[in-house]
Amino acid sequence: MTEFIQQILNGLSLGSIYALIALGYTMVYGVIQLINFAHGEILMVGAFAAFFAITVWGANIFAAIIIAMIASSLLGVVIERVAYRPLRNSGRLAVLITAIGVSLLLQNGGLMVFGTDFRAFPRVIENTHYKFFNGSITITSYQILIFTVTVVMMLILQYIVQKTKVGKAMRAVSWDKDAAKLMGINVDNIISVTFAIGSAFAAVAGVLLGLYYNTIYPLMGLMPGLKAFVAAVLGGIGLIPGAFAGGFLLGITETMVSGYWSTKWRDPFVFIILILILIIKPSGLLGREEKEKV
Amino acid sequence: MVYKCFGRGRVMNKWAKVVGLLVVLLALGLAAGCGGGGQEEAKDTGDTIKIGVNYELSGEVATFGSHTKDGIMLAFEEINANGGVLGKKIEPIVRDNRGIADEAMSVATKLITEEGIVAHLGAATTGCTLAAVPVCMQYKIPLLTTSATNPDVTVDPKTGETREYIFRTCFIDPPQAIVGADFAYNDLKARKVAIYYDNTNDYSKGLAVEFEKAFEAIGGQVVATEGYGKDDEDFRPTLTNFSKAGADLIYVPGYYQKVAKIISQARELGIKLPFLGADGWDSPELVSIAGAENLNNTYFTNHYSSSDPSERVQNFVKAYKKKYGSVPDSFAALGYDAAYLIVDAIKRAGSAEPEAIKEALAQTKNFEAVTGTLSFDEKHNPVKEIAIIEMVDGKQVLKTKKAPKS
Amino acid sequence: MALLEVKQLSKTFGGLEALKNFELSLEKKELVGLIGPNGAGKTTVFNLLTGVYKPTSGTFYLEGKCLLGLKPHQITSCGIARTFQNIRLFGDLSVFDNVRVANHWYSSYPVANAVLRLPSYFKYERRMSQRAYELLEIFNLLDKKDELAKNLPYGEQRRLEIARALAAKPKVLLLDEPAAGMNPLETKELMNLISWIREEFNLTILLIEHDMSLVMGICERIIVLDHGEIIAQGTPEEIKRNPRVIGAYLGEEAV
Amino acid sequence: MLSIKDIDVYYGAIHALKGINLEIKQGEIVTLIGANGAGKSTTLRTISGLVHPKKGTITFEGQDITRLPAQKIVELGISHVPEGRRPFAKMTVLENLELGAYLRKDKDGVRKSLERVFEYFPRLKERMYQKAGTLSGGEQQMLAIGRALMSKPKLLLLDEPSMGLAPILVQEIFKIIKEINEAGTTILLVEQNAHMALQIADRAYVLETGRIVLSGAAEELAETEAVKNAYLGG
Amino acid sequence: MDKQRLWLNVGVAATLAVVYFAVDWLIKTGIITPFQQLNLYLIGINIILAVSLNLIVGFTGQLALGHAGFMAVGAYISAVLTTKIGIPFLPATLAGALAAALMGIIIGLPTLRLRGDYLAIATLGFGEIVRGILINIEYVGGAAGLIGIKQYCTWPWLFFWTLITVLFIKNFINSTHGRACIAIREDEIAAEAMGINTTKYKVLAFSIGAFFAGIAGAIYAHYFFLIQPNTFSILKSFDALLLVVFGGLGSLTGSIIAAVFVTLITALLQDLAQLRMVIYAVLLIIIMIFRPQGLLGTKEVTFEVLCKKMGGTTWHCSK
Repeated sequence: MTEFIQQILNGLSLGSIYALIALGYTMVYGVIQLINFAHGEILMVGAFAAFFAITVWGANIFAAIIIAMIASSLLGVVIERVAYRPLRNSGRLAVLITAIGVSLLLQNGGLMVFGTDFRAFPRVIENTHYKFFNGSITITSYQILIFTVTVVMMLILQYIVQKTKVGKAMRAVSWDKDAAKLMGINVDNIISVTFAIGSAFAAVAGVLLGLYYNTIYPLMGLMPGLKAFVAAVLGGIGLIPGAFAGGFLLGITETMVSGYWSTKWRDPFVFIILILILIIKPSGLLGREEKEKV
Repeated sequence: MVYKCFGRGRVMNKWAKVVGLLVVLLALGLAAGCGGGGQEEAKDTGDTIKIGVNYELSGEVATFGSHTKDGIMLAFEEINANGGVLGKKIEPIVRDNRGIADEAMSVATKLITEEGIVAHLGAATTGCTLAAVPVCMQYKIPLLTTSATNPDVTVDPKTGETREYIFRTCFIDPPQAIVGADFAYNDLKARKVAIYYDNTNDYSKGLAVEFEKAFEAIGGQVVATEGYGKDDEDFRPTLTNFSKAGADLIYVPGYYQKVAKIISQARELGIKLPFLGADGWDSPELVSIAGAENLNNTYFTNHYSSSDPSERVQNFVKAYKKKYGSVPDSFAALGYDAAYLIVDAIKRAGSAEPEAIKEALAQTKNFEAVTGTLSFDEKHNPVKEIAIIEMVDGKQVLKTKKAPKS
Repeated sequence: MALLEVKQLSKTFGGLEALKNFELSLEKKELVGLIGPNGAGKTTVFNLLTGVYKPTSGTFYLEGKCLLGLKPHQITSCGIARTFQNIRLFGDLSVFDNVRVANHWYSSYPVANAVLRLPSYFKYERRMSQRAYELLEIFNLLDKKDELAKNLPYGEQRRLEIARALAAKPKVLLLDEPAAGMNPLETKELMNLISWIREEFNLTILLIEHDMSLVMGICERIIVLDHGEIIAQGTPEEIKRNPRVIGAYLGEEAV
Repeated sequence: MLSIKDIDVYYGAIHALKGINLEIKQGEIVTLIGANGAGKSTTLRTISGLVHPKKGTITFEGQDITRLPAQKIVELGISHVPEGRRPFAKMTVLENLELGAYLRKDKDGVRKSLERVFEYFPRLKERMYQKAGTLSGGEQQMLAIGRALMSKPKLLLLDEPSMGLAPILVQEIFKIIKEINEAGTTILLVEQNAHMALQIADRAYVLETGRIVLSGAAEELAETEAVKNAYLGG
Repeated sequence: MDKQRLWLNVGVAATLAVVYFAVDWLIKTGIITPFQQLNLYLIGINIILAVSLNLIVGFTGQLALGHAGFMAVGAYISAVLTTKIGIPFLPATLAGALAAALMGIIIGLPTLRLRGDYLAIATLGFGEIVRGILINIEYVGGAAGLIGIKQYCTWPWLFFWTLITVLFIKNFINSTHGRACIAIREDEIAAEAMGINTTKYKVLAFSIGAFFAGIAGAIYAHYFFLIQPNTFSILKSFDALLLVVFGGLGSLTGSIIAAVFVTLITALLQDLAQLRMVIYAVLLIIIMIFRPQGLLGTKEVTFEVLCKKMGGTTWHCSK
């Protein structure tokens, strides 16, 4: 039983990270229906920005996170301007390919600029272990930190989108760009803001990933990015609570499969579950199936 | 009339785009040319000996490839500075195979048939090396790999015959696993071990299998075996299972970036058992990722130790540090050795003909390398001592050297 | 026996009753109009009859055969074809191909014949083309046959949609607001066309329309829906004078 | 108030508007009638900045707005009710109306405007917290007009307000359009239903394939043979 | 009309024969270098991949990201048959392709309810499942891959299979079945309403696409000596999708041109070592920005079009 609880806890922390990355993914998707494949790389750049802020300028962790968020936001906005905006009225697949191109560029550019080594992310926060039930269950302060940050970020994002003026404008742009323009909304600016916020989230995820796993690497965003995308789809893409739920479901499933069965079969198993869920609920866990109006 | 103007406007627009594209391409080409030019040495052909360097410089295993390449380039630089070989300079031709097998084959084909190399260095991973092997066999060009440990690389598994043109500077899995098992049983007095290997990596898998064989052969017991994937970041569940299985040592034959996390996560969970690993551990990053303290009571088998006091090793470490600013890992050392070995073979053969180089390579005896004194056996695998390194407060300490008893 | 017999058809969308106990009986070659305010459930009737939606209860028969639970393409092959309120042409296909596609279900040949270009491929293709020519000629679209459907002007798109529906060889044709977005002149032409194809193809037609001049002009019978229920049916004259219809739909001035 | 001079508009290779000239005076209702694809909607989209003309100028209250982006034009006081109503279906009625006042900073003024909209359309008040997508077609049209009014426009562009609506609703909507105009908002109305449009409009323009072919006082135009035959069903 | 078509066909066949024998001769005499030859094979494989994926994505409008999975099935089944069981190349290839087609049906049937990005992610998952399973099967070499495959694929085979693929899919597209697929792409509901069994055609498109991806896999395995699960990762699926989008969704000739172009670019960039992928990525972005609809859009380059372009006689060939 305690082992089960431990596995759940491990799953929750892994899930938090997926959820945090998926939030940014889903937000960008929600507004412009673009699968921003470069999201994982934006995360990587954020992590490196924090890394350099700490190791070179001696910044503390909060300053480092702020710097990472600024760097990632700028990058996100620039990517949107340069690579996605010219294609806004083109087919979706063209943008998808461009996104893959941007992702490749950042990965390989990262390898050239940052080098091919795995780098140790400084342990700027003490990782305390809290033990329960005679030490059979351990919770680390990193796990608590990641979980809390993810929940808080989700609530912030939900607040921004649902309650603020910018959020309403985002939803309007997401539904109908021309109609939004007629309301006096500057669609280009709103999309830039969306990318900035989504990328800032990615930066936070990147820093946490670096802290949690101790390493950063130019290709570090690849797999978490893909998994987070899967999580976002699993929960219902474009939905903020969906990204949250999908991330946790994915994280817990992964740890359960590795803990009780075998790590070897984890990925195939996770994807089989994904397909099964999609077959039963074709628009994800929380997505409502929208019949096309005839 | 209006329509015509409009039509021309569009054409103009298109031309503007094409011109723009060309300008960008040209700029990129120039940038690329400069970048590429920096890599390669003097290009006056005729008077140089061309050696192909086919490595994983991008993609998921770029770390290995680029470190090996760094070691190789350092060696060639030194050799050229000392007058080259047979009165000629070495011209290394560096290509990236992205860690993809078909790319490695394509690179090998191009290097051999278009660039005219006389010997082929690479690749770092078994997969890419195996893709280059048939090409080198076909065109009779000696291939020297630095870190492909799979036995099938130098021996055709179907016929059991040694591949005539294929050599390697690293030891293969069995000797390393045998020494590891020997050390675990006799020096660390371990009786029950758990094995945790990288399931997506044949190197790691091979070591796991060989270690299990060797350890059980000398009387030990393997109580748990588990694999992890290359994308796994969370090893806590499995580690929790291991400590329950009653293991008194955990053998982790993987690469440092995962190993470091496995160890630090184990220590987090309060698992104080000794860890034993293999050459994949060798990287300065191991310490920075895992934390010095966590690494106490861990050991690994390796090609060499940068803390080895021998003059040869220390000279290499110093030169490498000077050029690249970091301590060389095994990949760099193996690459460095491979470059010297090829040149040595050319010198001994007195000719830069592939056939002659191959003959000379096959007869290599007691070649003094950074990674030990090396001779090739009949299977073109190096026979050399294996270093066992202990991690003490974040420092690599040469614990002992052992020859594999098979 | 009536050609199309609809019995007690109902449809609920998440608690909202879109259609309640809809009854309809269409005789061969009848031309019936379906009118009512927005959201009254007119298009829902079409979607139920063509299998796009599954009814919550009730059933319907074509020539005595129960069509309940069949997929849309199966219903089409039983003899019901339709047009759409918001024109759903195959935009990137040519006008000609739009019509040929609708021949598909009764004039197909095995994939192998197509891939190997066996004689039957040519035979059937010729037959399909022939039929498409004829229909395009009738609808005066032949000179536009190679244009992409999306590039046609609005009125022609509406016509093409009807031509495409006819190519599916229906016994019953459902037209959803065929005159929407047409000016009175075009509407008049359309009325003539509808009457003519009914004779020519022996069709039974059910149409939804807001343009009262068209509905009153050519329908023999009109059914009025409001909030999912039939509130009146009868001849155009009867409907025009029906106080419930005036209150819910037509308004005072239209009388 | 608004004057359009010689504008040419292209959609890709299609020449949609060919040298359109148009004039709207303060307080008028002006209607554009014409067949589908004649360029009526394009004219509105050009005025509101959704598309930009290749040549020609548009001036509003003496200011050149030809090249201004859509949001600037809204700011100047032109509000456009697009064809097909286009409500933000997943947002509530209230949120839709609030978005209409996106650029306004005067909170009290916005509240007044909201009350005014609810006066015109009491049904919207009843459905304030309902998702716009669940409204019926007529209610959506009311919402679209209401949303446009929230920016307190001087000029209201209406694109096919009667499209797809039951006759009884068409009458209601037109009544309210008249009311809005009488309360001081200038209106440019694009209508398929020429009959209704000419009844409430002061002046009218007839568009055919991207050109203005007729213009004049609405009553006079309604009497001309050409208009009668083509647009009023004889 | 028929006579004209006959002459056209004869002309096409003659051109193809000339190309075949010319290349055959050039290879034998060594004028085509081994490296060029290798790229010729890559071009062939890429053409097959792009054309078959275009049927699914470009013509039927179903976004699929699992093409590498089908390719892997074809590669592994055929390679196991030739190396472990000793079956000749042709039947092994067909078996591999049929197995892939079966996979196409298996993955196609349940996932057809999914639309757009949901289908994309489900097919992506399928590709990863195939890869994950292959890694865990020791019989086929696990992660290290299957080695010792004979290089059975020679120029005649490559030419034959590329030609068969293109002809098959071209003929399929230009038939009522192909029109049915395109109708589904354009408007699924309307297609269904016009009597098209959309499920059947989506599964058909998936299985035909998968079949030829399987062929590409078999050719790949029997030219490159070894196959590894990681070769058939999601990146390979992206590569194939890239060719399709780059050539133009719904343009077969576009896919072919894109396959040739991209393979050559990759080969040319090889000399740049680390920089190659950076430049490749930049090129990709630039090209997509300048031609978002792909090289040819939905147009095809045919002999007719070429004749017209060159100002020759126009073929009034009413279809």
